[in-house]
Amino acid sequence: MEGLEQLGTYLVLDILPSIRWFVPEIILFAGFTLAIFADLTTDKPGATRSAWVALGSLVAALAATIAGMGAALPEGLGGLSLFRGAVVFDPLANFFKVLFLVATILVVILILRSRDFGLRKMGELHALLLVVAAGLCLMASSTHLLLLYLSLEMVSYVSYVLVGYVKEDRRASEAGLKYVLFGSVSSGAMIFGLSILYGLTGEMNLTKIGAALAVSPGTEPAVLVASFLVMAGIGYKIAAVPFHFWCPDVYEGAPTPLTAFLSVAPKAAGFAMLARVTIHLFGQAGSLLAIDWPLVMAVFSALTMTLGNVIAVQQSNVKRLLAYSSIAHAGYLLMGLACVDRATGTLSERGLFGVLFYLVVYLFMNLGAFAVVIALREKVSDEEEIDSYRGIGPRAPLLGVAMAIFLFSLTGLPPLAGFVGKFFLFAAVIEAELYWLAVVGILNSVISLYYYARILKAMYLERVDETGEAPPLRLAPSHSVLLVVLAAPTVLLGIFWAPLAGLVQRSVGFLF
Amino acid sequence: MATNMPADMVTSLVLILLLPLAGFAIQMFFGTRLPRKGDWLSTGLIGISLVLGIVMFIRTLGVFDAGYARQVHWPWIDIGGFRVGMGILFDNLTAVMLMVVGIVSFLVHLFSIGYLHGDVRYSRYFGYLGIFSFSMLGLVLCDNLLALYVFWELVGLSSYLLIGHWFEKKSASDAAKKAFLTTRIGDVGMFIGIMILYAKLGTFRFDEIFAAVADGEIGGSLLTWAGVGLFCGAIGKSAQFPLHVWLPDAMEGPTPVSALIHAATMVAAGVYMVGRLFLLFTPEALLVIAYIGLITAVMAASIAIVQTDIKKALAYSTISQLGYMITALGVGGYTAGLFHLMTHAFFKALLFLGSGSVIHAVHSQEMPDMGGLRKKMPVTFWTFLVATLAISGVPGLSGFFSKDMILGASLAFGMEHSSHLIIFLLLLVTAGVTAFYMFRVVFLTFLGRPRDEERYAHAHESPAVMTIPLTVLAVLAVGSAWGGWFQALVVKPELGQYRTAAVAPAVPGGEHGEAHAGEHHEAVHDETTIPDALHADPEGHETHVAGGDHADHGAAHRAHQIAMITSILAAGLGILLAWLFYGRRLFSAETVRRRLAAVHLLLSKKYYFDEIYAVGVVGTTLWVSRAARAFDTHVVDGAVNGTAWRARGFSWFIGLFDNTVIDGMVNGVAGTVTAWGRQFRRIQTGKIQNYLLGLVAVALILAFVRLVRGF
Amino acid sequence: MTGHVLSWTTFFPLIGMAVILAMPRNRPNLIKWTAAAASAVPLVLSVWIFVNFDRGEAGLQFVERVPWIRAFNIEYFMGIDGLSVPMVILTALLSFLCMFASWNINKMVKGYFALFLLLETGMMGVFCALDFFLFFVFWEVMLLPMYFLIGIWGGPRREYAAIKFFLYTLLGSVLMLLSMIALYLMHDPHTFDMTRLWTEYGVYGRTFQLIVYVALFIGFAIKVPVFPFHTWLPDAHVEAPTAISVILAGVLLKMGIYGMLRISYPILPVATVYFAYGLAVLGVINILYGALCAMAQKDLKKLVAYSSISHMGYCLLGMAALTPAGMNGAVLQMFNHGTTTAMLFLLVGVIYDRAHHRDIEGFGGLATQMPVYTGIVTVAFFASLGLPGLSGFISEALVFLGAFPVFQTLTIIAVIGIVLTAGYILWTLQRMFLGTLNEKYKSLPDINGRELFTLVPLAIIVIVLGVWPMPVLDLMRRSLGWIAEMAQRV
Amino acid sequence: MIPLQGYLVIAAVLFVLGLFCVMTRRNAVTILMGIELILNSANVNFIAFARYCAPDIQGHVFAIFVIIMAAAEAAIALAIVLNLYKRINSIDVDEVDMMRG
Repeated sequence: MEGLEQLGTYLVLDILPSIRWFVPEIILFAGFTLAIFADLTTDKPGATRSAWVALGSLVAALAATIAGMGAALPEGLGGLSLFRGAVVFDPLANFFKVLFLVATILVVILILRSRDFGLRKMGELHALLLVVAAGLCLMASSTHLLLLYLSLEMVSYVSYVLVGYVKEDRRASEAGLKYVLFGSVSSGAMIFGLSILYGLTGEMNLTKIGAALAVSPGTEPAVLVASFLVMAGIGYKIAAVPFHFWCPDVYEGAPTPLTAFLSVAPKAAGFAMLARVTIHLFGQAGSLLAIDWPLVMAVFSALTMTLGNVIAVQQSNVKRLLAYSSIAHAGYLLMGLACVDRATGTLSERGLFGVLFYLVVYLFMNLGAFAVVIALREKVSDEEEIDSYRGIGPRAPLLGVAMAIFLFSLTGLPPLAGFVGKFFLFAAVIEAELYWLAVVGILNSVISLYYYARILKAMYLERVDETGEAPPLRLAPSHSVLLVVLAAPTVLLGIFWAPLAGLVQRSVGFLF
Repeated sequence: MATNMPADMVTSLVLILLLPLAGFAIQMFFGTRLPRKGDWLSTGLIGISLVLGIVMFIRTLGVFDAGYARQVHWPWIDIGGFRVGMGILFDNLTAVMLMVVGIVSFLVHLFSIGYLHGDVRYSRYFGYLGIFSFSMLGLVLCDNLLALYVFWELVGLSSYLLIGHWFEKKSASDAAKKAFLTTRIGDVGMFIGIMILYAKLGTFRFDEIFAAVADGEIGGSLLTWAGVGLFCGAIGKSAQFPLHVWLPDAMEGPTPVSALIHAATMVAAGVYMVGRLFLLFTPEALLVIAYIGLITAVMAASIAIVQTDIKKALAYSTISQLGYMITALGVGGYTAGLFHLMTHAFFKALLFLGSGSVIHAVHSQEMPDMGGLRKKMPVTFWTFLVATLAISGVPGLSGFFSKDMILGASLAFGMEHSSHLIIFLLLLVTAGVTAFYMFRVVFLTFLGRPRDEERYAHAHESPAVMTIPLTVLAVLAVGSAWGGWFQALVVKPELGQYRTAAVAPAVPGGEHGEAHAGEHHEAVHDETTIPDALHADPEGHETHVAGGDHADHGAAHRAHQIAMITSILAAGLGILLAWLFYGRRLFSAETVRRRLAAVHLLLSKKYYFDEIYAVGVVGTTLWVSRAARAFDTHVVDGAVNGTAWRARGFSWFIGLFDNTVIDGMVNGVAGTVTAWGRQFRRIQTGKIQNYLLGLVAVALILAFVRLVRGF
Repeated sequence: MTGHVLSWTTFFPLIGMAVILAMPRNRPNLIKWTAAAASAVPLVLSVWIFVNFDRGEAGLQFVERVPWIRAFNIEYFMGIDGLSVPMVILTALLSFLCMFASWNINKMVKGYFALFLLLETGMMGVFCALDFFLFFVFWEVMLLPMYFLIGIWGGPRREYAAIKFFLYTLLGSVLMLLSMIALYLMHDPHTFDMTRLWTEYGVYGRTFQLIVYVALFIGFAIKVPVFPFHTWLPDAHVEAPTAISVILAGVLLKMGIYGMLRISYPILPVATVYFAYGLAVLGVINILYGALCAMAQKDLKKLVAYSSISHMGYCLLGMAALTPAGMNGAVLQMFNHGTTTAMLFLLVGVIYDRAHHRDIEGFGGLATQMPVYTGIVTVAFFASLGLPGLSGFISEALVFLGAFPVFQTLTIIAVIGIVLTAGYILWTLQRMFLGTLNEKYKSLPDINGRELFTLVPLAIIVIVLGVWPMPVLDLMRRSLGWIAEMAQRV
Repeated sequence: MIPLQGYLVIAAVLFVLGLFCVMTRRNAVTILMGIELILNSANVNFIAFARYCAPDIQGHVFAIFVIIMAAAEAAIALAIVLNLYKRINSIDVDEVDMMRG
């Protein structure tokens, strides 16, 4: 295994040798084309052929990634820097790829069952989803300024189209417009930031930039402005406060399965990119503390959490409520990234561990909650108001119990997975001595209970008719399976999470 | 005192104690199913325990030793740092008290069979009598403070149950509640006293406490506070001033109950306690006891004069006589006080049962409805007359001996400390007043012309089951004091018996020059206000105390003579006045009442104690509790929205807070969160321009703060 | 079986829950009997524990230790000592009796009993857990079922009461979460194992101890409840169904104090001694404030709720004294209050089932109509009043005698509390039971067999412990002595 | 020749103008133009840095990519605006506030 040069713990490979490590993304792109062909070959409305192609390629990519994780790297090497330092192949990237692929698979299944899309041609939808998946994988692994921008834009542009996919729905197109405009401005700001970084160091690779910055004193103000602008781009993706304004309207307007997808996968990718930037760009000891990174991140986190929770309390529309709830969870995740290890001055290992762990747990419980919303849209009514959920609990026991598990896990109650995730985040915050942030965090958890419990109150506590029991709701078997598939890990990971902890530790350990 | 009680004595004493309890248990569960509803069972059980009591009493008479005492002690609670035992202490005083409680309780059981015939809760009544006897006997037998407190409260419980026997009447249930709560206030003081002693000495047992006092481990103001604390219990239970208000209301209970509890036994518990813990009280404490007793005696006697209800009159006379006993103990007349307790128990029980038989016959408690019943109810009349003679202190009867001893003790005390001579004088006056109001009752009920023809017509003598107890009590009222056996057996204890530490207590100023080797109470204090005459005992024939001081003997004897003469004079004067007013009607009570209208009103209104307490104590407590509830719901919780309670104008205290100022701490917090939510929600206007504006604005603010603070 | 007696006691109800969930919905009686059986087993096991518990041993017994998450050395560490045995027995007994008290639940029967068994597992777990993480998980597991049990089967304002209960307790427990993590991180090989937290208490600085103590205290104080945090209790009690308020008052209130004795006292000795006086003051406030509020209540259940606040005040006072008598008095008071209040709430349930209202003024003269019921009520009332001969008195006396040497004036003020308690209890007794019977209740049936079955065992315990308290005191005295001694290490 | 700072100033001015245009204009298409301005300001920056500070042509490549992406973005944005126009036959951004709160 020869490489061009050794960049930190990464071995830089030339273009051709890198292809071998780039298989998952290639499969996805192939899948994209296949899906379009599949769709062209049938004109039956509602045909699911393209869906199966999409699923096939996603599973193949997943298999490839897992195989890649197994491949033994030469000792001493943290990872490989492919295509001369553009993209990186390391346990962290692989972890996120697995996360994105699983999320996309689940969303495709959700789309199969949902009534949101009516009987229009679905081919493009599945194809675009594959492109987004590929884009997400790139976001997680790019360490080159250009790749950062390209992967972000790939995901964003496709998402704009997906949000506005249902052309007839006025709210969808309105959401699409808002998403486009807000997204473009943010990414524009990001590029401007990247240009400054490039200007300061003349390098495009994050690690090289980091090394150059450490050497050149007096660049702090410029770096600060640059990082703010980059933060604009990433902040928009993870919907952190002041960049969250698009989030509620887009989540409400977009078709529910896509809202679910947006609330999980791109947000995780945003965190992957943020982690990637902080690790590589500010890898050197003390560089984070120089720009007072913990305070900045902590303020962002506190703002995002509090705003998300406080407005969510006021919501009566379930999708908007889950939108603000996802903003709040972005706040909790930011807590992890605010933790800087006092000794080494770099991002604290426990913080990153907490973020990764929480993202996995968040994937299951959030998708679960959206799955219940979708199932209810099937059975009850298009109405998305909480009051329309009145008395559902007793009528659909599996649905009610699943929703209870997801919502209480989102609140962070043991013995569910949400608690363990929050536990790790709080442990990191306390270890990093950001006590005030920890207190803000727990108060937010308490506030969050109020609006999650409101949904359950509507489902269980409020009785629609005092007379007899309303007719029980029969769920479609695939919905039940899907709910169990999502609920099981939420509970299991709350009780026995050693394997997941091991996986996350392996994907984080090599950095520290 | 090691546990040196022989086995047979232990079994009989435990039997005496548990039989009434067994009666209670059986009555409670199976009472109604027993033939005659189980009255024979309860009476039988208390009878057996009385017989055993008599046997024990004869045993102590046989031994005839003032210092005779047997004790047995078992461990009860042992948790390392805290050890408590239960035990029985049997000495002469206990023997006498067993006799008193046994006899009166048994006779009341008998009397109740007749009096409560056909009552709706007949068996439960006898059950309650059972648990009362058990608690009273327990109180008398126990050997430590904690057990004393336990039985103390159980006696309170039984009096609550018995007073509230006819709970359909609101006045009865009110009286029961009032009795329990008033005595409970006294019990608070008592428990504080127990806590002080336990905290200092680490034990509850009487003998160990006396030993500690003797060794000087505890003294001065702390011991005084403990003494006063314990005495609070007595104030509550023995209806002394200021906690006496419950006893007159307790007359709501059936008359046999009044006889048993509110005349003979329970109210005497306070006196018994002061007697049992006599060595504990420092001179200052004794002084407090004396004056509380005095005030009670005088006040109660004055009220008794104007009472029209026969039971209320007897109730106030009981309070007055209790005041007598407490004063006696206060001035150091240990034997005198307890002797009066015994004699009073008999003749006061007789008076109550007598009044019960009258009420049973006339079906009214108001004396104006009675009159001239002598011919209709001869036995009741003669027994009632005997009791009245006894209580008035007519020579020869039991009352005379005990009351005379008290007057003698108070006179001796008065002669020693001239400033306290007033005690003797007031007691003397009270003796006269007692004679006056007792004979007033006799004249109004039994002599003179019947005032209510219809009631008089069908008045009849009570059945045998009621008259037998009367006659027995009459005999006791007359003869119980003869032979001076009591004075010989029940003698004032001396600290010396309990001193364990070999060395004399490290008391500044050392032994008093002229005092004999005999240890004196006040040896423990240096600057006592009362020189050591305290121990002088008017009876003069301190046969047993080692080395009584002969010099004072003469003074005590002289005081005794004067007291006897003056008491006979006072009694005679009282009887004469009563005869003049109500016998020969030479002076008309009516004119006196009109001329002294103000005084009469004051007395008939019982010095307005009830009204003061109703407004003062009860009123303020209820107001504070309503304020606490309002505070809880509105300020701490804010559950009720503002308008509701302002509209009701609940109370000025809450009215001060406008609900916009305080929305309740708890719901206020929840309120602020939702308020924020409404504000933040408005910035999400849905317009793209505002979003971008928001983005840039917040970004700029953060950047600006960061730049200014950062570099 | 006997090897893992604690695990069986804790998790058998969970098995029962699973069985009930599998049952058909239309067989309520079958469900009820299975639930009763599922809660009978822990009762039998707890009696077995009571018999086999070594009174002489102050340390932990029946210990079960299995690594749960090795990476963060979190262990499944269960064990009990003198402090937890009475609580385990109380939980098992009350849960078993409450099964029968909820016999006339007719709505969503399966859900009710499943949640109830889950609640029992949560409670039992709290008293047996010795790993702080495990303790916290069990602590929170209790919240879920309680929310639904109050929320679905409660009275008219059940939603408000349920969410208020949940928010309060959650606020307390998240503060506990922070303290738990802070303690976890302070130790070199990070650990949750309480025994190591006890022994290596030297690791914490003074200010650290004070801050963590306050955070933990707020968490536990909300559960006790202590004065400013108590406003959830009356609402939760009034709206909860009978069986649930019995469990709420009988067991859940004790967890606050159990938590402080198990965690705050041994781990943070400097802070414990520092705040002892403050705790005593709060205890006295609880006593008087609870009694005063109770006196002004119109609703019988609210009155009993406030009386619970008053009674828990005694525990606080006893605990703050740190003397053997005080500590033993506090824990005995927890047990006695558990049995007495359980009786009171069951009795309120009995009268509510018949008259369908709980307004004290609305009744009158019930003694003539329902003599047996009145008898049991009198026993329960006088036990909570602290009448000697019943269990209430022993624990109150121990608390006072234990606290007096340490806080003279406070104890004297507290003793006044017994008069206030007597006041409101006798007043209620008079308004409801004495006086003339109003015609509306001419036909009220007296107490029936099932209700008697739930009440008589408790009455027997109250009377027996009043006369001979050693069986329970013997259990706890060595462990409490050990905790008191640990709490006073410098 | 023009010093580097000149270009940077122009880029910064372009950036601010773009931002200002986006925030104030009500017409969706005009906002898109504003976005183009922002992107082009970044381009100016890249080219300037590539010319003055960087040894290689990475900066220029980046600029080209930005131009391409700008075109793609314009296409998508205009498609969405067109679709919206069909719905509410107006492209006034302020009317697009059905979803709020």
